[in-house]
Amino acid sequence: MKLHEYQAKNLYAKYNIPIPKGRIATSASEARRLCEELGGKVVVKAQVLVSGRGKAGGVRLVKTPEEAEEVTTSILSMKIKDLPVRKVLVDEAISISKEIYLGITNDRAAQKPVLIACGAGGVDIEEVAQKTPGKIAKMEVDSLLGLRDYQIRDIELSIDLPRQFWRPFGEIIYALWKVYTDCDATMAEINPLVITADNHLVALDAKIVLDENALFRHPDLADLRDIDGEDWAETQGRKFGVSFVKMEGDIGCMVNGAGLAMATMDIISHFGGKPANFLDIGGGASSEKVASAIRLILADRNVKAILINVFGGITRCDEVAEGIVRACRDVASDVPMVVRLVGTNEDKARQILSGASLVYADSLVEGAKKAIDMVRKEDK
Amino acid sequence: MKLHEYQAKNLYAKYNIPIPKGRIATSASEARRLCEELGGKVVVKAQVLVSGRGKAGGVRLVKTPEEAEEVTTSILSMKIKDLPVRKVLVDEAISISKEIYLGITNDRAAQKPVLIACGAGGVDIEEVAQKTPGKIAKMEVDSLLGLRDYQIRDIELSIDLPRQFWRPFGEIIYALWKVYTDCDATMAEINPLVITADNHLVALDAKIVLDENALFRHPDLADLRDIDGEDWAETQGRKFGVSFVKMEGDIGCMVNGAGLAMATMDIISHFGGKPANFLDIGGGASSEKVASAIRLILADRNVKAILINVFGGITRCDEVAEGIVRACRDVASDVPMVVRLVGTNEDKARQILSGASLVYADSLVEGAKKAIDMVRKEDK
Amino acid sequence: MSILATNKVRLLVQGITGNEGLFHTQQMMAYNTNVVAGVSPGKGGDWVLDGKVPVFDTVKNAVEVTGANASVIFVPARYTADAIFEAVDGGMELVVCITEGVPVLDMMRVKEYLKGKTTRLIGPNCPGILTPGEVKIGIIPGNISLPGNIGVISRSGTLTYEVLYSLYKEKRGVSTCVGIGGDPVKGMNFVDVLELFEADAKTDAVVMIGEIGGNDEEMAAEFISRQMTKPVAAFIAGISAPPGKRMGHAGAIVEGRSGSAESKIEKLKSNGVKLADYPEQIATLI
Amino acid sequence: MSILATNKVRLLVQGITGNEGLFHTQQMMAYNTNVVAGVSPGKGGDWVLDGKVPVFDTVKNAVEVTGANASVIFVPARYTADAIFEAVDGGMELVVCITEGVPVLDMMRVKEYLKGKTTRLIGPNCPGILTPGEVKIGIIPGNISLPGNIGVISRSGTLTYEVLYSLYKEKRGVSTCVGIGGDPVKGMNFVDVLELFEADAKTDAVVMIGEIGGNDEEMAAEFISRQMTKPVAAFIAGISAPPGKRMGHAGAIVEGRSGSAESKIEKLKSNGVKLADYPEQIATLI
Repeated sequence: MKLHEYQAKNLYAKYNIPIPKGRIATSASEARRLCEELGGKVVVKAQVLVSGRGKAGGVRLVKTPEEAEEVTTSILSMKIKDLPVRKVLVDEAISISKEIYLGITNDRAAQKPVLIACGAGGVDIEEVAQKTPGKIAKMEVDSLLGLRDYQIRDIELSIDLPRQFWRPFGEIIYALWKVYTDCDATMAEINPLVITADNHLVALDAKIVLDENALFRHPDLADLRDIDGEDWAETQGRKFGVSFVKMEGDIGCMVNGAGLAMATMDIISHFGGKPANFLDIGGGASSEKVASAIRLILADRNVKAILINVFGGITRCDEVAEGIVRACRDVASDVPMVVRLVGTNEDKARQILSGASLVYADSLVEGAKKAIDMVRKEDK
Repeated sequence: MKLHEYQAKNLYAKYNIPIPKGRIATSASEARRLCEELGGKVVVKAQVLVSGRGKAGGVRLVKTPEEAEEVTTSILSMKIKDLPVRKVLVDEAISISKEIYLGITNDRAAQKPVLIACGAGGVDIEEVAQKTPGKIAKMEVDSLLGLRDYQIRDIELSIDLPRQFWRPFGEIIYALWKVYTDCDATMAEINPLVITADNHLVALDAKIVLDENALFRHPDLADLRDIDGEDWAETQGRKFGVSFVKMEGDIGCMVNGAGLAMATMDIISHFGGKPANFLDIGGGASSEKVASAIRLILADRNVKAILINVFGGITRCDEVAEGIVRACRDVASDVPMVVRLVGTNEDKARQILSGASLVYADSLVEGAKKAIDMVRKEDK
Repeated sequence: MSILATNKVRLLVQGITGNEGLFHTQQMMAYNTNVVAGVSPGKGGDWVLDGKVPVFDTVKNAVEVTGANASVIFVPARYTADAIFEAVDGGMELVVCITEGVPVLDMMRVKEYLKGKTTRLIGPNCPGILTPGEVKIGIIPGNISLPGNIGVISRSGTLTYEVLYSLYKEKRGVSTCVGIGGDPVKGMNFVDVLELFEADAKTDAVVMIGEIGGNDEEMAAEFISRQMTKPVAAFIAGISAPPGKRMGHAGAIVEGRSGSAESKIEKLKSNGVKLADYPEQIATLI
Repeated sequence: MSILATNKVRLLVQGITGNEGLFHTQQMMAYNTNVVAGVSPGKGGDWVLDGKVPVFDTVKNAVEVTGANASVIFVPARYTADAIFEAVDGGMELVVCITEGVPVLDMMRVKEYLKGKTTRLIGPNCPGILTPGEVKIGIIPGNISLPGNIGVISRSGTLTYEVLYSLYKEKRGVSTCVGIGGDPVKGMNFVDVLELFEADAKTDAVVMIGEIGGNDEEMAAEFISRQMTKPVAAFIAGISAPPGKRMGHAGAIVEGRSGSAESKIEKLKSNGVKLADYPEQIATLI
């Protein structure tokens, strides 16, 4: 689960990481007032849960309250990668003498947390990482032992940080480590962490991704979820307990298991079709969940056919069948469906579906081909 | 560093371990008032930093305020193993249905913390441990991972604790573990932990020993040291930064290093003498420290000769020699001294001591024999 | 005997009294797996499945009484790390963790704890192990596989079944199928299991089922080219998946260009592995 | 080459800029020990001892530049655990920790962390290692020992010197002297070092210096009877010491009757070890 920049900054501030003075605004007039309060020179930053807002014009330096109002009006009317901007963060402007990158994430290869720092922070950090990987300092941390002081010193040495900043920088690294472990983050980042013109360290931007699996330990953080700021279909999917990602095609898919769901999309693509979504109903789905999933697929007007592919293990095919029947009854739709059901209670499922107007498939290949044919017929 | 029972109980209470209602009293009238407040039936417990107070009559159940006053008068006039009793703890009396032993300490063999429990707690626990070791449950804990829930369940199973008490008992074990680690204890004990007649768990007694080496992390706990309640000479020794233990003999010893100090005592005993003390001046002692150590030895009127044995490595023999000269100047004493100095700056030391009326020895054996001879002469 | 487990295993089920634990214990026993005990804190002394399996409060206790040497875990995610630690402390040689949704920080701690210990961990979030006709530890359906000489390793759940089923339809037998799970931090990975298959006399070829994310498949490709003498065929799911939601710059810096289906497929192909375009094709490649 | 270290060692001194660190570095270098670097956080870039030894901020940095493979630690007690972790992470083969007063909980954590790692730790609160005429890592005076064939292990500091000196006076040479330190939780113990002496071609007999407390000597006695072919002579200090201040019942339960000088002497004697009545006697026993 991603947090907004302002939420992440509030969290960092609790751990004594210095952040710029700033507040959130949901209207242009509010932004104008905040700009006055903060002394006139501020940065107005769109709060959206995708990256690339800077390049999209969602971050603007302004010098007067009037300008703040004007810019905020424009930002609040933007969509960035399909997501509407509903809030802006108004931060005091800071004179920067140096930008540092600092982040902690889970390194899958090492199976450990890894601390990353670079003396050349900012938006081009990934380019730096690719072109001059030697400039990036990485430090794996033993999660039982925790981050130790000497590891921080090693990082500071590696990025050639002038010694006068070792102490405050070390405190920030340690605080970020605490945020990362205390909050079960999978990623906690400060980019840039700046050295100001008067030699202070300030976290100018903040990014945190929390481990969805660990939210049960953090009800307060779970409450920070901004449903309005997320993709609608994904939010719906989470509500029903299914994993959903919208795509650009026209064949809706409903599958049990993430790997099989991807394979189903792959096979549609392989034979020339275009999947409209990724949808994993998980293991042991109820008929109700199945029905909700189908309704979610049908909410996408591009969908011209649906391919249901279920390999019943924990999941019972008869439950899936009942869900299909229920969805067909509830939603008035003429989108054709191809159904492939194998495994637990497969025979019972066939019986339940015997009355419905569905196309059956015995194999995944057959199912994919039939769905593609339907779309082609439709297109004619 | 040992804490008093009442100090340990206060600490336990901070970690939500249930303790009896009770308060400290330093006079009989105070104890009487506390007894009234607590409803009449109380236990009056001598607060001394040695064990065996129960057998010495330092723990008494009383039924009236008058009796409390009387008993307290008597306890406050006692000495237990040479230590005067200056305070009593007045605790409400508890009806006991079962006594449990619970403790955590460092297991040298395992090099780990070990949790110990027994369904038969109380004063005879060590006898239980020797006669029926099977009744004692032990659980080693990984100090990086910490105590885990299943280990607590294993302990509960091992001592056949009725399941109704698993939850509260588990919470107490976990709290004791927190005390042990948070406070750098080397031992934290509840004996007995009782199940009351109405099925509650209460820590009836409490014992904590803190790691002297870790007190720098716990200034608040270091302040709990009760200097009046300790052996005078040990306290003095700590003040000067030397390790001192009084014994029953007549040959005072001053040595650098604990092992060599013990070996010096052993060799005195081996040749028929009796050491008056253990005294380790540590490594790199200053002349001032040496002088203080000699004064401490001379404070014991039984001392009839002193054997100084220093093997200079970090410790410089000339510093030691200057300390000896200084002590001889400051204290008017006719106790004879045998000096054996080897190692760093040995020659310089001999020069410094050339004027003093001392007996020299080249080896430890020679030194011990000469000191024994001196005492024998004295005794004639 | 194939790899990891035999019918001599003395299996313990952690979380045996839950719905899933109970159902799959029944299934494993129906497959003649030697389930000797269950663990469910607070329920020690009970017996489940018509009095066939005794339940204990702790792993230690279960081991003392039944001599269990392997464990399969069905406990809820919030208790899973503790269950794994308990299994390791209990001396299990093999731990198969089925539970999904385990916090990644918990798993990183588990991995540190496992260092220097002899316990082998499969999972979490995995379907477990099936040696057709002999033993089943986990939830892989038993009726879609025949005994044979093909080793199967998969990061996926139902996709594994799909591949097993396609082998089954072609009457191709399997030595052992190991579902290692798709979580970012987990027990054994592709390389660990490939090593076992390479050494296993009953296995003549290996099928590997991967998916996007991480660089396990890339590591496997290198291992195959360096150490494997047996042929390997693979399917990688996710070539048409939307670009992963990367975790900030940090994820990009750590993972670099690896992780995409293209990267994995290319790396595997260039190291001599035959790639299937879709799951059912795999039976034709070995 | 005797045990643990040779004159090929590339030694790092952690805490080199402190009084003790600096003094003993000088002493070690005077003994021709190959000191390649020092570590002192915040002082990286300095040079000490007339520009002979470069100082680094971290062990990692020192290793990168100088290839150090062993470390001796003189840092204050409150930073010692961190210094050991750093040395282990820095890949040191041998760490000798001189510092005394390290909290026991810190050392228990160190011991857990060392599991499964190859680093050998000596100490803390120990005088270190001396291979007469070859190499000195620590603070054992170099001028009271001759090269020879007797291995010496000791839990004590100055008592070790006493024994070395008595061997010296009898012209008996020493292969290596290892002061393992007297702390309750420490790196290598008697058994670990006895094992090395048993395997060392340069060592023909071993002198062991123990003291009251713990059961290291008892374990050593068992090891000697089971595994040692070389003769062992011992001195145990503390037979006339006051009865130990036991830590509550817990200490008594854990340690039982072991720990006293009598227990140790009896156990060693009954396993074929010759016991000295006083330190100077030991030279006559081997």
